[in-house]
Amino acid sequence: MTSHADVFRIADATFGSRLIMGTGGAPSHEILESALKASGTELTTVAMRRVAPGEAGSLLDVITGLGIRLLPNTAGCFTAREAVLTAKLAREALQTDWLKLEVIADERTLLPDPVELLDAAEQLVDDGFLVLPYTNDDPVLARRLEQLGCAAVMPLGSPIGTGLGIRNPHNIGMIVEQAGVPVILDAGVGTASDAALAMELGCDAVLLASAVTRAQDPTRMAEAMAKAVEAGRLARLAGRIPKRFHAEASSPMEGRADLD
Amino acid sequence: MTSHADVFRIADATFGSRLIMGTGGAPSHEILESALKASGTELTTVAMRRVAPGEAGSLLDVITGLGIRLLPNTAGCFTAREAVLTAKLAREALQTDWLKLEVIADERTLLPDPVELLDAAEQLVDDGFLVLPYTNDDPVLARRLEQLGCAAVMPLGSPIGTGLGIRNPHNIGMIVEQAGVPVILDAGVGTASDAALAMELGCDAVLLASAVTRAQDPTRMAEAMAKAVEAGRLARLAGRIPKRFHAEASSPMEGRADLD
Amino acid sequence: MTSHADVFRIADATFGSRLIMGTGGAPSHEILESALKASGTELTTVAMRRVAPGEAGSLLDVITGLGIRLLPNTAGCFTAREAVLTAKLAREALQTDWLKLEVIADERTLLPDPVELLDAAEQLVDDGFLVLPYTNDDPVLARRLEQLGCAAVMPLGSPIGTGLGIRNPHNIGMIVEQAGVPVILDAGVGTASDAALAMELGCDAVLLASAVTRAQDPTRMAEAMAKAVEAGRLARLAGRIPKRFHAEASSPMEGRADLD
Amino acid sequence: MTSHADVFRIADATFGSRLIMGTGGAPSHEILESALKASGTELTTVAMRRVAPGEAGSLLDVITGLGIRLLPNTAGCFTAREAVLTAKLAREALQTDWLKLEVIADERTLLPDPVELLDAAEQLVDDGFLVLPYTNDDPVLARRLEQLGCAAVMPLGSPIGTGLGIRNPHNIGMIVEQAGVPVILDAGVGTASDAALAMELGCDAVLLASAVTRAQDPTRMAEAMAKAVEAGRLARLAGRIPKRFHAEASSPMEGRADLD
Amino acid sequence: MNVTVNGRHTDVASDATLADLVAQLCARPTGTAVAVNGDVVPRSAWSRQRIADGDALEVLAAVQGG
Amino acid sequence: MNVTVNGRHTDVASDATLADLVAQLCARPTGTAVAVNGDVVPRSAWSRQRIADGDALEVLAAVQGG
Amino acid sequence: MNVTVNGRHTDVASDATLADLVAQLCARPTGTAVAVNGDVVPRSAWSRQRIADGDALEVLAAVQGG
Amino acid sequence: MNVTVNGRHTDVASDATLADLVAQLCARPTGTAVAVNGDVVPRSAWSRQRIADGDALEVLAAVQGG
Repeated sequence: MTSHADVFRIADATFGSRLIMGTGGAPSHEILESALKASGTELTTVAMRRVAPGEAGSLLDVITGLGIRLLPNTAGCFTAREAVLTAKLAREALQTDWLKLEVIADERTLLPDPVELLDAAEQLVDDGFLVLPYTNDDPVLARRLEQLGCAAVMPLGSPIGTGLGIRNPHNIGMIVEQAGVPVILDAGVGTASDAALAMELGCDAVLLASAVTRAQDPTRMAEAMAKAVEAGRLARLAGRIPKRFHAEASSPMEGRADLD
Repeated sequence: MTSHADVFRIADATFGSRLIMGTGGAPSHEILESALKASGTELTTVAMRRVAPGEAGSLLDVITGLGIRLLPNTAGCFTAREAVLTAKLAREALQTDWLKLEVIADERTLLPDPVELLDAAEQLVDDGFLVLPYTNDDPVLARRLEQLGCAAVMPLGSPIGTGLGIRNPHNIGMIVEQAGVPVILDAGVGTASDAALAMELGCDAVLLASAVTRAQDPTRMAEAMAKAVEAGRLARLAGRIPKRFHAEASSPMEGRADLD
Repeated sequence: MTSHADVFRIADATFGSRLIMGTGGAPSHEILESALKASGTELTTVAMRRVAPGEAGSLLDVITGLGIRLLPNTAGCFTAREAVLTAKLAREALQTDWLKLEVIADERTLLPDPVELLDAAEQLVDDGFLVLPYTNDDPVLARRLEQLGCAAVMPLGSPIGTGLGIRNPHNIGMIVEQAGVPVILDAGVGTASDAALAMELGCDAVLLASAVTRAQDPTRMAEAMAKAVEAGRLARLAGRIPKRFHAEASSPMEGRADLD
Repeated sequence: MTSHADVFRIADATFGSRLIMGTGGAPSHEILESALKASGTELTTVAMRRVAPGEAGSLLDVITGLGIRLLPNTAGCFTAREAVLTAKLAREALQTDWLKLEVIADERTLLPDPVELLDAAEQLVDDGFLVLPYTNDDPVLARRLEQLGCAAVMPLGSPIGTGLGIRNPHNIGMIVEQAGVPVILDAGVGTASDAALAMELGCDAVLLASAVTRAQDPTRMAEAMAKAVEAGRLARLAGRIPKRFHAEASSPMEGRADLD
Repeated sequence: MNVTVNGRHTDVASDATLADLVAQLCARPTGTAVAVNGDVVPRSAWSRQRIADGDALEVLAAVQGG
Repeated sequence: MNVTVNGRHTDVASDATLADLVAQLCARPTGTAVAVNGDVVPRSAWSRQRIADGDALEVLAAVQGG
Repeated sequence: MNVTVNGRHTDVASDATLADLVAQLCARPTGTAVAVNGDVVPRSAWSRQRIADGDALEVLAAVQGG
Repeated sequence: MNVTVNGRHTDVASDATLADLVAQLCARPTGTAVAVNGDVVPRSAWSRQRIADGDALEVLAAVQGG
């Protein structure tokens, strides 16, 4: 079937699913497990926090039990220094050099800080991390991150948790047009059509969490997102019809009976 | 699995698929057959035209071979009189009283003529047809069609063949809010996210043809549309997160290490 | 100055202003008078209601005092019969055969009922009224109203009082493209850019009330709308630059100094 | 009259007009002069290029003849170094320390380079320039520029010369919400409603060039933009009506006659 | 004599004309119109036309609207 | 005998039935319908019904559409 | 001996190692990492490394996020 | 004496000043600025400053832009 042959690559790793589902925001590990399963994701994010007895272990059990690859993030870091140290702790704790790099400017917008982000990305690439940076939708910043050696760029559709979808498809289109590494839409997805649109714009994958974990029925929404990402990818590959101002008949106008 | 229990009803008939794919615009019967199969549709439209030896038979063979129910249309009719006679011919030819009622005002917009449409709908309902009217996105006209006894209402997203998607989601939302019969988005879909959006707005199904048959790869686009409709339906049922102006973290802000 | 030569015609009447401001929703006659003056409108709507002593007189005093032409409406009528009788009462009361024809389908959407609207329009045109029908944004209904002899067509941008602006610019564009009488955008305008957009789409005028009368500062909003309508009209006449996907420099790239 | 009291301030300078019109793209000095006059602008941009005998002088004559303040830019600079030197040459040539700072990343998008832009802004502020930076629509970059001491921030609506208007009103809204210096929408405006929208979003002014100089009738478009900026500003101050999903009558439903 | 005026039952003198009624209802007749049993009566006829028992009258005027 | 079939003037045998005509036009009659002078004639009647001089006949079948 | 663990002042035995501390804090050490005074200490070194008076320790593990 | 002016190799008199050069290039010096080897030279210094062999000069003026 068309979609199966179409694997998604980050560096040397390949994935059958182009949906990356984060673990943030789930009301319980049970619901998270059910949603992760329904999403079909093969890569999921976790954050690093001070140990709270009992918790941590079971989360990793859920993820590894499902055979999903871990992608630790640096969520909540405001400086390159914090992000780099958090990344090293994550690598030590989880034995992976994959990293979702997040360096935010403030808690209200949770938008990335371009300067700290570039600084952290450079240090971490040099230190051998496989860096997947959460960035804004600026094509120039995306290009600089790629030039620093990031394995992908992950522009936002809209701020984290807003569910506003893709506010600026034109920028995402420009990023896709120029990118030499995978483009992963990260943050802002609110519903299935947002995820489909991201893929139609040419993104290679979609990363989301709240849209699923905070939905009224997370498992069903996870299933929706899985199908939406496949749908958008297939539509991109299938080559959509052009947009026209005027109508074009799908039934032939010739051969109509004379019935008046 | 969630989606399977969720059957789609028109009158007494039930369908597993909420995608209705028309046959118009396909470059060949072979491609049409492949696309219909990939779409998973269980209901498809045909037009009635003066016999062109050989053709007709094989088209019906394709459709019946796939076990798909026939929905003849009155495409190309400009008056109630033409539409009613065409409907009767279709019923006689195809032995079905199901009908996609189309009464257009002109060839440039292919938009429905409200007055002729209502007139034809009334006559055909009285004559025992199961009438599925192609209508514009006016909630008032949709309500009148329902009051006349139509088995569903099929508002357009945008004019036939334009691929402009849903130009007025607000109207579609109002139609869904008031409707007591199924709402089927008909016409205007250009790509997968359009179909998903239709379902997220609360439509019960999506009817499309050109978006698939005129795509560069019709079979792949048919598969895309099938998944998009399921995705949008699941998202509607799952209950999306609300839209917010400001961000909301998906990773906890508490428990962060002190690393500065 | 460009804008002054550009008069707006309805039938044989000419207007210097392309903003038609209705009187509905104003908190007081004083505020209404101030807003009407600031709007520069030369045509304003009133409704016909059972006499409430004192009130009526002073409203007409305000309007005639400003030298503004009266345009009675049939607001609140649900049938052609009600609308026609209301129109005749308005003609008798206000000694004008100008009429804003409004026949609504229900109180929740206040959307026009196409069937009753056409019926009323035909009767009133035959009875010598100058009919300005409030209609939805369906190009076909607009054409039928023009064919019946209406002096203009007045499609909505969005439902009355919603402030949602122009939900379907594509339809308004199609109406303008085909119309042989003035197109007046009526209902839905929420702010100045909505009014400007209407004119850029090719509308001949804009009719609004709530957007001004219910604004926090009605007089200032009236002034805003006056300028917005002029701005949109001038922009339409001036011929905007085409939209481009990629950038185009406004400063020359040649002749730059070699400073690196 | 409301609008006149409402002066626009940059540092200690005040302006009666909130439209800043650049000189780029005009087909001739005559047309430029006519358009500048019609725009009512009190501040205009120029670029610095290698002398081409005759030209330069007359351009300055046009601008100073109209009593418009000069705002030299660093258009075409790709590095902080180029921009700083160009700024110093502009200051020497035009005897002003006002500067529109532009540091672009590439010729295809003409988007600002965040890193070089911040570097140049810091150097120029330290050197006593009044810096007005052309930036993207990232609220974080805008905040950093303000923190460096820029006298205003000038986010783009869309890339220079595209005429795509404001692609991301949400970002512009966030920038306005947080800004302690004037926010001037710079680049992307295509037509009058774009300029009005910018002001409605809370921008303090609009800077544009191509939208006027490359319009079919630059003078008329300049007039359109002048009115659009005033309209949008007034609408912002007047307090628009809220958006509603359902309709709200502007004519009273009470007191209707019983005519059926 | 019992009539209905703008939906309200009203008692009017047996020889009352439309002009009398309108005068009662509003200071100035300008800008008002009258329908009797669903038919418009031109102002010119108000002083002549007597009100009949059981008449349904609608007296309308312009108000803010639209 | 001159008739119009799908808009074309055609000569048919004087004793021709609808069944004969349809057989001429298409290999299989399934999926076709016939209107004579604007009225639908059910398939069951084709073999009985003779074509009359000057008849306007429409013979339709399903094609790709909608 | 007074140290700071995850921001809290804690008293630990004078000969305590990182391994001892982590064992106290969580059932299983898997998925945890430790920083002492801002430097990461690999798990392999935990059993050797003694905690010093006044050390600031951060012990982190994976939680739901992103 | 060979110098580069606005990217072009140019021959100037050995005792030429910046003032001389600018005068050659444009009717009026107003609105122009000069950089020699990457440093801005204020107009006040033009008449004093002699051009040296091999100098790279940029002479700029305002044009339509932005």
